[in-house]
Amino acid sequence: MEQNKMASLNTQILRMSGVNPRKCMRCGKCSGTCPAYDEMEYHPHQFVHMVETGDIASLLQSESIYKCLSCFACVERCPRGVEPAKLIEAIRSLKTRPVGQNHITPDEIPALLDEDLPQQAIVSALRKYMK
Amino acid sequence: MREVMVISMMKKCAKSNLTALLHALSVYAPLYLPVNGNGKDTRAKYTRYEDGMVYSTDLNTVRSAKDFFFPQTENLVNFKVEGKNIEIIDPRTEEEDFILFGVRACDFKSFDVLDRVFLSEPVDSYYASRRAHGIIFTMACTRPAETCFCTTFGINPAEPAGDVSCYMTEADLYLDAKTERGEAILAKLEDLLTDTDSTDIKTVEDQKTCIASRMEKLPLAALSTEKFGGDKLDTLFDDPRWESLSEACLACGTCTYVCPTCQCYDIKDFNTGHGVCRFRYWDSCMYSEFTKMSAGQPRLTQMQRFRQRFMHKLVYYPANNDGLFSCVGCGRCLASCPISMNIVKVMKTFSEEVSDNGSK
Amino acid sequence: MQRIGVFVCWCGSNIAATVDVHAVAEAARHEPGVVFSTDYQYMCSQAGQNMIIEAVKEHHLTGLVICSCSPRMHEATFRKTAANAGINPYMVEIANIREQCSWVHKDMAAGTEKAIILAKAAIAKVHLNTALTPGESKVTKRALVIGGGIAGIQTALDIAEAGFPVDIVEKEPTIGGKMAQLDKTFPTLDCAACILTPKMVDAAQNENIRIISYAQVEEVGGFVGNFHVKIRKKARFVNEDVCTGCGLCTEKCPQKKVPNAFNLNMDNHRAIYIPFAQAVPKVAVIDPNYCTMLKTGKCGVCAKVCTAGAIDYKQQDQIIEEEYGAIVAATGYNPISVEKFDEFAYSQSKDVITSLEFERLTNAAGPTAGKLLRPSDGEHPHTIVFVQCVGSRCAANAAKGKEYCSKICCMYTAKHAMLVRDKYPDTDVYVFYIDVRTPGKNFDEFYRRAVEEYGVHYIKGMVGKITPENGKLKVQGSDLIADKQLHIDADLVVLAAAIEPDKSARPLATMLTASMDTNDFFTEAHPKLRPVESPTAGIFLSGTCQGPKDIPETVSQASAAAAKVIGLLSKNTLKGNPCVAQSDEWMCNGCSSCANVCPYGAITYENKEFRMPDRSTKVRRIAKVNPAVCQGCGACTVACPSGAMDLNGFKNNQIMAEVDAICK
Amino acid sequence: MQTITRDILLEKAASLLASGTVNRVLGWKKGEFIYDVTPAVFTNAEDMYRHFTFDCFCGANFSKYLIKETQKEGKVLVFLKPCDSYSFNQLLTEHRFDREKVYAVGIPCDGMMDASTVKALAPEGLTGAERNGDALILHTLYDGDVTVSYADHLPDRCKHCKSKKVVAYDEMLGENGEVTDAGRFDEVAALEAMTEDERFAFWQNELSRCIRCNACRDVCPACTCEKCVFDNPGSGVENKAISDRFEEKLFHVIRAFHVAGRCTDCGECSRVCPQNIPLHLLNRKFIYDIDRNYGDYMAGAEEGSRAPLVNYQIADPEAGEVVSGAGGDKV
Amino acid sequence: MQVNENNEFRPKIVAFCCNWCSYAGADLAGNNRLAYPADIKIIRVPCSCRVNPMFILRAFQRGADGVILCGCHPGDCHYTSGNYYTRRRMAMLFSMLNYLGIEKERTRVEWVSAAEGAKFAATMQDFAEKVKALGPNKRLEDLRCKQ
Repeated sequence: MEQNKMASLNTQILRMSGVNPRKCMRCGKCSGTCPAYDEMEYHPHQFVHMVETGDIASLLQSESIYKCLSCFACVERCPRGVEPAKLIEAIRSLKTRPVGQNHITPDEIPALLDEDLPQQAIVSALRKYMK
Repeated sequence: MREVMVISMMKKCAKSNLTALLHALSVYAPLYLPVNGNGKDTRAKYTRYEDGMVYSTDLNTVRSAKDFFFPQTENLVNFKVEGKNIEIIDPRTEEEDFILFGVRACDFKSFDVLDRVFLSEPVDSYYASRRAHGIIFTMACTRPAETCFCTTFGINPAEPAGDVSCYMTEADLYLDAKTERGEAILAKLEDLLTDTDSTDIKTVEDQKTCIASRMEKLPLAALSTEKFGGDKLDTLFDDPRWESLSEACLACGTCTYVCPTCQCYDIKDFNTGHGVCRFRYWDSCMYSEFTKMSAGQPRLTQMQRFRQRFMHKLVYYPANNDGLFSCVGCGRCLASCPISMNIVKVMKTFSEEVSDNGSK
Repeated sequence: MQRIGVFVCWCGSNIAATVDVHAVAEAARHEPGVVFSTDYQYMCSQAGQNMIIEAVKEHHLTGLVICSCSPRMHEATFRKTAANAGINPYMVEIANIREQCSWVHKDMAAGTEKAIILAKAAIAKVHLNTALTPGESKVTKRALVIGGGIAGIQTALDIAEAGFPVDIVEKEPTIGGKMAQLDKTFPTLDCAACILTPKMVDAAQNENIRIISYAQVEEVGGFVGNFHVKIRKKARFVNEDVCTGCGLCTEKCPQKKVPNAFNLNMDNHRAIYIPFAQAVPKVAVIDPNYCTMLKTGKCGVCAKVCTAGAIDYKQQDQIIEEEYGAIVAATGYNPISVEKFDEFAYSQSKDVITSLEFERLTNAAGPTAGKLLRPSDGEHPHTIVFVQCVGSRCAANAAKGKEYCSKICCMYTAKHAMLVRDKYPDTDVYVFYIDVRTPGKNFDEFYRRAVEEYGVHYIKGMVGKITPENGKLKVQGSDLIADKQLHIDADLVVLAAAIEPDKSARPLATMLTASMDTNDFFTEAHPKLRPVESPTAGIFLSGTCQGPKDIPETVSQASAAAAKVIGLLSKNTLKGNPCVAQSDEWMCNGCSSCANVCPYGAITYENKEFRMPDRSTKVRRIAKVNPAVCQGCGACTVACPSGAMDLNGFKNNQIMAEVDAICK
Repeated sequence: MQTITRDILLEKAASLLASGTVNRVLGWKKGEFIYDVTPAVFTNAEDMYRHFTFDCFCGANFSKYLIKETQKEGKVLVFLKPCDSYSFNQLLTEHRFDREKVYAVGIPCDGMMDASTVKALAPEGLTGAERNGDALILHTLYDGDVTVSYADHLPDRCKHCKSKKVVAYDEMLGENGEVTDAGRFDEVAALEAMTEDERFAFWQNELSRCIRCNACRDVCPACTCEKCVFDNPGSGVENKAISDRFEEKLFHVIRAFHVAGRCTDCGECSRVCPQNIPLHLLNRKFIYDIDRNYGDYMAGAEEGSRAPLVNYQIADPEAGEVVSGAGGDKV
Repeated sequence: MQVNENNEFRPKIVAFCCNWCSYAGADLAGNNRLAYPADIKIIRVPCSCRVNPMFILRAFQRGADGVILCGCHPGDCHYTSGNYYTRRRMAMLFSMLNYLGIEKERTRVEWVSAAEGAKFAATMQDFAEKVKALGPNKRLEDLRCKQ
């Protein structure tokens, strides 16, 4: 039963993201390029691998999905066009879409802003949290 | 043809009883009548009547009524081949009576044009048999279209002839038997018909007057055959205007196939794998392959083929048939030609005064 | 009407056991046109063949139907029999009643019924057969090799050795190609120049070889055995026959700021130059874009110093026209441009270089005389990072990069890493790799030596970002084994750029009507069985123009191509396959659909004047099939909407007659 | 946007004739009624002032006539609507005429009415029509004036217009439009969504009306064979008449196949069909299949482009994957 | 329509096979005595790209109940690219036939190499069964050709 649910979650992630994790050739360039690498429990190439193998549960529970900055560097640089960030975004959406599940509310954002935060990151943040 | 003209009382049928009338006719013999289409094309076409069908009052069917006597294709003879043996088979079965309902005056006149071709010696027995078994109910045209010009050829859409002539009014259908065969069939329908009185006759006469006045107001009412006829070969054949008239012609066969009087056909063998079907089918003088012989085609250019069609209708046919033109002014070609070139434009062009660079 | 004889073979019991051969012969006898029908134990035996010959004579047969084994087995046999009997060999049709009937149907009734139908289909077809004669064409005994790299040189040498004249057309002023730029070669580490330059000299001295350098093919006409080629030899403003290659002009020329392409623009040469010391031909060339004399009419220093009087400022491009029997494409490769990969900062830092640039930097004849120095400051680098697969193995739809593996990078990177560690043991060398691919003789051993003996740090992972900062290159990459992100401060980064076919290959392929794949590599006639031939007859492929290759593979392919060329040139005439396409010029409307699908470029167009049925004359564009080039696939017959194109031996009406007979 | 009127075209033609740029003009000649416009060649401005017309009934695609016209001496002026210009390019791609012999003037188009559409609105006694913006006023003999929406009653090909951009011209009059997509595959998709039985019934009903007049073929700018296989006794498929229902399908399938990848979707086939068979739905099916399986391709959009059926990609889908069955949407 | 003694429908099937791969594959099936229904009749063509859509329609007209076209695997064509054109052409044709309501199981393209005798036999077996299940071809028949 649980397995079925996970399988359907997996399908949903693939559909939402439009990502085909099988295209990954395990070069690790996504993780090589990721600015938030050290913050993460699971790294971009692992995200892809875990989705491919169906290990969704661990991902959903991991803080890593909020650590992704949505900078899309991995999407830009992946030689195979796998687009890991889209996958992460899909997983995050799956978690935050149900009412009240937001990791953080919009009201909390101003308090978290600091001077050095680039504009791009703010936009990314909104993209992340205002689904 | 052989019908004996009769004078008998016109009958009438309330329009509310029309369905019952059609049903009764279809019981008498297979009945074909105009019915609107149910696909992408909703225009009327002759359809074998089945209960539930509704008679279409459209002015004219897309294809003419000639199909019933001269179908587009028909098997003439079959050859059955087995190994090196050949057996000859006549595919015909006994022809039965059938009824054509709603034929307009122009189409009815076209049968006359065809008869002169197929019923003169040697008689075409395939055509003759069908002609003998067809019972025709004609219908007067109350709303002639802008493309109508039957009056140019002396046809009166208010007096459509046939075995039975019909007139449709708001409330009734009037049926006027014109032949014995028509009378006989009306006699069988007597439960559904009532006799007419002077008011009815006046109603029908009023309709005829109305039709006549409407015909006069049509845009093509003034079209004249003055410049045409059996004796005009020399004046028309070499006229340079054929070039420009035929310039845009695509050489498709639309005009000939919708025409009620075009009667050219070709005969061909089809190898079925078990033998041969020898069939005839409409041909079109517009086609480059028309009357092609081993030495080639007699008419080499589209201009020549185009000219052939109109010369045939307006000169050659009348020359051989007591001045009868082989056009009945139904207007189908006007509506269907892809490039809108047609007999009216041809006639009008040649009716214009010729400038000095015109025909000799 | 044909007079057809039907011969049903028993094939011992192979056919007769499950097909009633008498019934087949009997059924065939009743078919229209059949005047003789019989069955026999072994049709292919001498006795059987004699029986056929007798029947032809006795019954005046014009067509034969043999109901027997597969035509792939004995069609040729029975065609010969027909010829012996005095009828055209192509008046024979085979009904395959063994492999496709008796052997696959156990039921006698079903097998016999099917055999009869197959016989009838063959009879129906033979009714429409016509006599066919193969065409012949002569062979010009001269070959053209396009490209003077190691592939072209090897091919030319082999052809010349066999005694045939061969021309090498090279677009650069010297032959040698990429190999001349390399330092050492893997896996033996011998020096490239030491093994290449003797071959270059051999080529120059071989009397069967003519080297047309600084030249390009401009036009190709004709077909296999009879190519007509126009070659443009660019003006080098130096009389090749007179120049002694002394090099004095290249030292005296006042224009010193001409980027040296041979050294990948890492240093400069003069406006008049000899590309490198061992150039062949060793003749100077003037770059007209930089030469003051040619640009302004003032200078003339080189002419003044040239004792041989070889300088000719008025020299014009020269067109050479020549006939060839065979053409070999050996156009080679180039590294892709890596500027598009922003993350590797190639455009931002001089210290990010490509592997080919690295070759020049370590080459004794290179800009640093073989000392490994950073291009930015000439300092010795202490930390070097090699990045593999730059632009190789990308997704098919990727905006930058290639889908294929460039094949040679793993090995040369190992070589580079090893050489660095050998010469400069104080240097740290990191190689980021996705996979290390070493299938080749002594290849993996070589790579392992780099790791085990020379201590190169191989990191499974990829570099994500390089940032130049304070004279260093901050390399950020992943280490997938250690599961961490690495940050290395490097002095030099070497990118193993993907390789791609030379840009000149595409227009050349069009001229040759040779097909190419989507990556602009030439397509081979068959990927396994005809790897050195192009589908276009008479066009052969040598080296990397066909796909990424290392030197040993390139040389093997070059020799293989030469062998094919020699085979072709040793024939005096070529006999064609008569089952070729034919266009009915009255029906053709010249739309070019057929030429678009023809894999052999056998179809050309011409404007021809016709007297039309309406007695007018009209010039019409019509297709012509060259029967010497057509291989008879029939692709054109279906591409042609008007049915003007038909295929001899498999005509539309023949196939339809078979269909009819089968479906009856 | 400047509205292109008869006067503007007349003026252009007259000046090109006067300057000697062209020696004749391929244009529309007014007919007896409002809708029966005939393509004609004018050799002088005087004739044009008398007979030339331009209104919303000038739907005929002139490109095919250029094959014949360019055989003559001198340059011919042709007015190209967006649709016509695609055919123009396609014909050039197939080397069907000499571009040098044509002076092409592009004109914008916002949809052309055709005869059968207006005749359907007023089957009897249509004496005239006028267009005023979106209002099309039909004058009739028996029902007075009938006003309908122009846009609503455009024929299918214009309702689902593929492009308002003239892609080939020497000179453009008015403002060029853009490539549009007005849901031209909606009808095909609806048919694809039916079951096989329903589709068979639909096409049986439509194709059974065919009278093999060949108008669709003869008007088609992609059908420019010297001799059509259906006219060639040697082809084995020649037939002049439909003697069996099979032949309806044979003719229309083969014709659609022969123009597949070359058809510019001008819709002339459906316009001229005297039996109102929606023939464009066959051609659009091929275009739709090509777009979905081999990438978007518009024949005639670019001169010299390679038609999809004389081209291939190694990664093309297999035949079995392309066939879209009942309700079949291809993923 | 053909029936056998048990009054069972026997389909007529035309198989076009390219000379270099599929025809050789069929020969190999024979060499290995791999049975498939006798309803299959093979027509040899040089390349699958020689098959004109007209041949396929012709077969149906003349009484075929199914038509299968076999060629070399993509990339293995003896003529390098013939089967790529075949693939597009037949994809288009079959899609169109299905669009007209012709059962899609009546037409098939299959790649069979010279080494795939077993695949050839299995493919033919399967195709014959599918066509048989559909029953006689009514939608593309020509009544004149029926006996």
